Amino acid sequence: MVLNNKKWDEKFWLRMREEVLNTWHTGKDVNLKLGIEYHKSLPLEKQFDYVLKKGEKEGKILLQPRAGVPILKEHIELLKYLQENEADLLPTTIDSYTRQNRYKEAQFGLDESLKEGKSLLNGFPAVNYGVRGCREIIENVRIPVEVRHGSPDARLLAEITLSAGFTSFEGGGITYNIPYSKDVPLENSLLYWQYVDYLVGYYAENGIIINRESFGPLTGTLVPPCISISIGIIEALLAAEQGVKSFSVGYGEGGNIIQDVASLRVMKKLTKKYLEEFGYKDIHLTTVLHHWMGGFPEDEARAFAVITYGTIAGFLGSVSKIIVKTPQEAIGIPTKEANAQALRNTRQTLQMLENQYFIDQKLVEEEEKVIEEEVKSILDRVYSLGEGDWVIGTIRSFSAGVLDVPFAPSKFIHGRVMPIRDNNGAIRFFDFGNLPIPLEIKNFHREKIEERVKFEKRPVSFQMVLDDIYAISKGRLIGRPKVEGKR
Amino acid sequence: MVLNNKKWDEKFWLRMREEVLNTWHTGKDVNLKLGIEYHKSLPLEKQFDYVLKKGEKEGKILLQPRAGVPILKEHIELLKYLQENEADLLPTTIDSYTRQNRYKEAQFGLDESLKEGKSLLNGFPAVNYGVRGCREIIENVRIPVEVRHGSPDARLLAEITLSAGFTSFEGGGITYNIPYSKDVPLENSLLYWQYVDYLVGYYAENGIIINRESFGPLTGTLVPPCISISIGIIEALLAAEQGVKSFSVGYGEGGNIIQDVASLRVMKKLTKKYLEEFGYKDIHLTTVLHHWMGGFPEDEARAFAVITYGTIAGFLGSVSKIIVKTPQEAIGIPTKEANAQALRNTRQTLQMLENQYFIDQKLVEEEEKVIEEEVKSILDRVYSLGEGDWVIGTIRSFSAGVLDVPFAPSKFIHGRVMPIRDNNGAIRFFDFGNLPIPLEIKNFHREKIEERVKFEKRPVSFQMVLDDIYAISKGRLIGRPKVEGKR
Amino acid sequence: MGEKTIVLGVIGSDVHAVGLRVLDYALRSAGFDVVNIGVLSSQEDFIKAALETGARAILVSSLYGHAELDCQGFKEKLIEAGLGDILLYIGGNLGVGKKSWEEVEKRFKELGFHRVYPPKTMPDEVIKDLKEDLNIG
Amino acid sequence: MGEKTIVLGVIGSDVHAVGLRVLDYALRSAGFDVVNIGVLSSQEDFIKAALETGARAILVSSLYGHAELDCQGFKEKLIEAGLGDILLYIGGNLGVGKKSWEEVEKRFKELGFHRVYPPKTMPDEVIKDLKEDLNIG
Ligand code: B12
Ligand code: B12
Repeated sequence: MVLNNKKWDEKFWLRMREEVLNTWHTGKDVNLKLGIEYHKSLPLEKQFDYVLKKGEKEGKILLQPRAGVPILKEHIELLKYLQENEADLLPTTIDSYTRQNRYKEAQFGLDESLKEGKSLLNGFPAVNYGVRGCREIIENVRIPVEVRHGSPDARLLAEITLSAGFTSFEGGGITYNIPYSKDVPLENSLLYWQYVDYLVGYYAENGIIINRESFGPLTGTLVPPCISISIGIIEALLAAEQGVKSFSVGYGEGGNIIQDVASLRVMKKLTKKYLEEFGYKDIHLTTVLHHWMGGFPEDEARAFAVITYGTIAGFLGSVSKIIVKTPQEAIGIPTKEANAQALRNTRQTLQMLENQYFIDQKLVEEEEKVIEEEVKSILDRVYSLGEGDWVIGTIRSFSAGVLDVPFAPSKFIHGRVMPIRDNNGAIRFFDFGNLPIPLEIKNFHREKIEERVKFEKRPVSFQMVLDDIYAISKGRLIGRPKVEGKR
Repeated sequence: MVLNNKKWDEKFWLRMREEVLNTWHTGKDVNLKLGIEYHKSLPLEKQFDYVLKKGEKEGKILLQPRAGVPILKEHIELLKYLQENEADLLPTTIDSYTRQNRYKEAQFGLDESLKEGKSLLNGFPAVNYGVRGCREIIENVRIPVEVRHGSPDARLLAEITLSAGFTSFEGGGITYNIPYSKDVPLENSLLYWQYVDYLVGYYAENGIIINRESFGPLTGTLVPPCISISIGIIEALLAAEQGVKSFSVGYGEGGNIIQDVASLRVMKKLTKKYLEEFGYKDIHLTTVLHHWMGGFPEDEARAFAVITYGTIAGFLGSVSKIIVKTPQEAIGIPTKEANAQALRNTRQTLQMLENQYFIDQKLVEEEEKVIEEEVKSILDRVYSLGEGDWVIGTIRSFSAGVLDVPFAPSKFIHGRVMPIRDNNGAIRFFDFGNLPIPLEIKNFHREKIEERVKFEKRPVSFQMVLDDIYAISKGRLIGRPKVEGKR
Repeated sequence: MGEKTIVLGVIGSDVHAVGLRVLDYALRSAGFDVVNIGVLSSQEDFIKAALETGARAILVSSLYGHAELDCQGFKEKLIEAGLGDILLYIGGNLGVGKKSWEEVEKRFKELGFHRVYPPKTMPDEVIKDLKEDLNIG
Repeated sequence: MGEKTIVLGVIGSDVHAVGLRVLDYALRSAGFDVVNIGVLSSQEDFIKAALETGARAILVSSLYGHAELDCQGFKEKLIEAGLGDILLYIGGNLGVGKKSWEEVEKRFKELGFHRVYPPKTMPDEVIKDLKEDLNIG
């Protein structure tokens, strides 16, 4: 079979499906028909896409935490607690062994956790629990639940959780590979995710709308907007081709409010445009802001500032939902209380901002223009490299550096782009790698960086990038050099 | 002697001074000459006005907490802790008995506090400690300290604390009377505060610049901007006449960011204008934002949101300093840790906002115009009622309702103005009382309120005002009615 | 005066006027005859008002942290004035700083208050309690 | 290879790459010969790299919370491979959730690590320790 951007043949899918369901014993219990029936029995309030639409109608930005613990009972308690504390949408974050399909290690971690009565896994091992265990989650909460993970190959995870009644599934062949793997070729992950999208499409054909979400933040660390937006659009196109009908594009807060708002707007506008242009006209498209995804301050009071601060961009960018960080981000997996604190903090901020659209439209539009041109020029090249096929274009683009992600562990990318903040904290390119950015815009980046160079009286260097990586965790947006004699 | 806005005669002052120093035994130890000498020996870093200027030069917004406990040693520990936790300027908040000149009760509270080893007073009883005790504070910290209180009659307090080396003194004949007293006539408080201003002027003549600050927030509860700005300007003029050379006008956050930024700008611009117009050209003028001064949410996570949110207006309004609230505001006098948390939260926010002036100038300017006209029209009337004398004008204006403060306890005001939030959360007038607001602007307020009436489908009423009073403490800016069936 | 007369005020050197305003409005709306003596009221002010109006309850508000000091001996004075049986509530921010609520409540019950309310009490609550304690429908 | 060779990597199924990048840069700048085996490295990967390069220290990074599981038996394997004496550091976010640091440190010392670093350790610190432990000027 050739890997390309064509809707799969059902037979091909069914054959692969057999294999997939056999990779772990819980696969046997997956039954598509029963799964679909179960979904049909779900009240509207438990359906992700319905709640997203309701939020849009009411002009309410929905809040979703991250949360997942290995012991089922505790996981359910956790989710119930969060739904009583301002969560509109629930997550189930999957542990890292499961993400890498290491179900045996996940089982060991789960057994040890049960034995020691404490969490030794960093998430919920859904595959090990199988359909029955997972469904207990859905049964015990009253709002929708999404699977959040980071797996290049989530085929079995998707089969099990969707059959169990989860109504949203995060990830994509790019966004859950490049930041989450070292040596999984894109050819593989794209194929695996076509499988997942096809599965979601299959549900859709049977009247069940499952939301699919792309993981916008990538490495969470100074990712220039054009990169995550371009990749989000590609994943939307790929999903749509396999029959997905509800799709969310995501964006990790950068920190400069103008740039973030501009990015959110461009992301929505262009994703819509590309979807329509390529013939996918019935997709329900939504947008997501992730609170700052890079290194957090350890101090909770400072972390709260980072959280509230991030909420502003989400509000001004009119996203559909915000995925909240917690005051314990720098420390470790948050307690349920910390998670609830973050939700309440975010809700308070949003409700104080009600109706306040005070951002300078002109400044936003200027930035929008830049980002829009960048994205278009990247996507044009991807499309032409793929000779009209987005899947092929994606693979060729990453190997040519036309698509690239800073700080990513994957060895299948160039890894040459290097971001840096300008003097207002916006994320610019210190090194463009092979990204096809128009010369004029390259010069714009250089000028912006030059302002900072002049202000800080030091040349651009990797040290400056390092300072930016640490900056927020040390109390500021821009990694300013230490000044002698100043505290 | 007739009370008017004329610089006092030294002899008159000296005569009154004798009386004042005799109201409590610690008054005897005040020695002007020694006080001035002590100030001369202070390093620049301990001088309030110097640090304010340094902040302006560096473009750094200074942070100041509120803090005061009855036991000297603990108070010093507290201040030292705060100066290590992002405070640029220190406070000494005075207890409420001292504020009302009830030194005997303060002494009882102090003695009981010492006996029981816990704070039974809500602040530091500076008068009871006298010059020597107060100076220990100055000796033990390395940054400037301001006296913060709420006394209609702070003459003795000023004599003692300034002589001890405090370099800033908050209050004014209006702002420390109307919200802080029930039956002190303005005639008295204005006279008492002329005394304090004259004293500060006396120091100035001897080369010692002491900062004076007006208490902008008044009752802290939905105070329309034109009211606090008008009063701040009057207090600046009165202080300047008595020889004050460094003056800060303050403003309590209202909650609508556009309106707050506009207010801060108008406050600075008009205070400068009036000072110059009336011949006070050598005043160093600075501005202050107080984080939201009304009822806070009890939940600390929500309170943090209110704090961070307020910082934005201070930043965008380019104030000289922010007086921070704490996450324990709704609960009680904050622990030192809570105070430090608030400082770190505020610093983090400011440093993330560095260089980001993203507010819509046009929207701000529109709001500025409204506020400016309101203030001018109020002050015009005050001036004409006073027949060219600001002190007389102030007294007559309050008794005519030309000046008024919502929710204030004083019986010497009309107390008829009633604020209400519009549909964007800006504070408007539901009842103008006797304020001389031009008709056109009155209509503007009414239109704005009408938008809310339409949106909420309920008439304007005191219930709506009540909802606004509670709103922030219950999680939002605007007091929306409860909707049946909604959580 | 009648069955539904209550005295309301803020005790001591406390000037917090907003809560008082809110309570006044809510109690009146609920049909009580409110004698609002305002902020900065002494123990004597409360007693005088209660005697003059034949009130059935005294509602003391204190926000600023000195409630404990301000209420010392209040009950004794009430008894002296023949008001030993009058219903006595207190609410606001009763301690200085963050204390356990149990501790605070206990302290003020010892001082003779029948009911003690934590910060952020909504008027509905006290109205319900008043009606119950005063046997009003 | 020489005196200053150290092996650096992220253990287990952990993909956190940013800290590694920073450490790599800082250690190189400080004169070390860094053998960076990247993220998602197994115990065997570390041992192989150390054997091949004659490294004097192994720096294990783990952010994602599974460090304890991933490091079980590591010391034993090192001893088996004749690397019983190699200097062994670990750093990152070592527990799942908020735990007392003392507890975490103790646990990893039991697992055979010579030094254990809390989150947000700055590279300077580990460079200083390395120089000290390896007796490098
Ligand atoms: C960016 C980030 C991500 C990115 C990583 C992108 C990438 N490929 O690199 C993404 C979004 C992909 C991600 C994914 C996940 N993450 Co993550 N992530 C972070 C985050 C926000 C910042 C990490 C970072 O880059 N810091 C900046 C660098 C410079 O600092 P550093 O990594 O801490 O390293 C420094 C020091 O720690 C030290 N150091 C590190 N190692 C060593 C070793 C030695 C020997 C020494 C001396 C020093 C040392 O030196 C470094 C330089 O100063 C942290 C939280 C935080 N710190 O704020 C969470 C965090 C590490 N992630 C966490 C988790 C759980 C995950 C996930 C499992 C997802 C989830 N449950 O939500 C997945 C894991 C996927 C996997 N298989 O590994 C948890 C770990 C929990 C725990 N230990 O209890 C954290 C703490 C967040 C949290 N509070 O829940 N993450
Ligand atoms: C607004 C405000 C002010 C304004 C008051 C303006 C005015 N004249 O009214 C100003 C700025 C002037 C002010 C001054 C001071 N304040 Co003040 N203030 C507040 C604040 C922010 C809101 C109070 C308010 O209006 N709430 C809204 C109303 C509707 O609610 P409420 O007052 O709580 O009342 C409700 C309930 O408590 C209850 N209730 C109240 N009384 C009673 C009585 C009964 C019987 C019942 C049943 C119910 C009940 O019902 C009311 C309606 O729902 C509070 C903190 C907070 N709550 O967020 C601090 C607070 C009350 N203030 C405090 C202090 C210490 C002061 C000062 C001493 C200054 C200082 N140290 O900084 C001075 C005191 C001056 C004086 N002599 O009294 C402290 C008290 C500390 C403590 N108890 O431990 C608080 C808690 C702030 C803090 N955390 O430090 N303050």
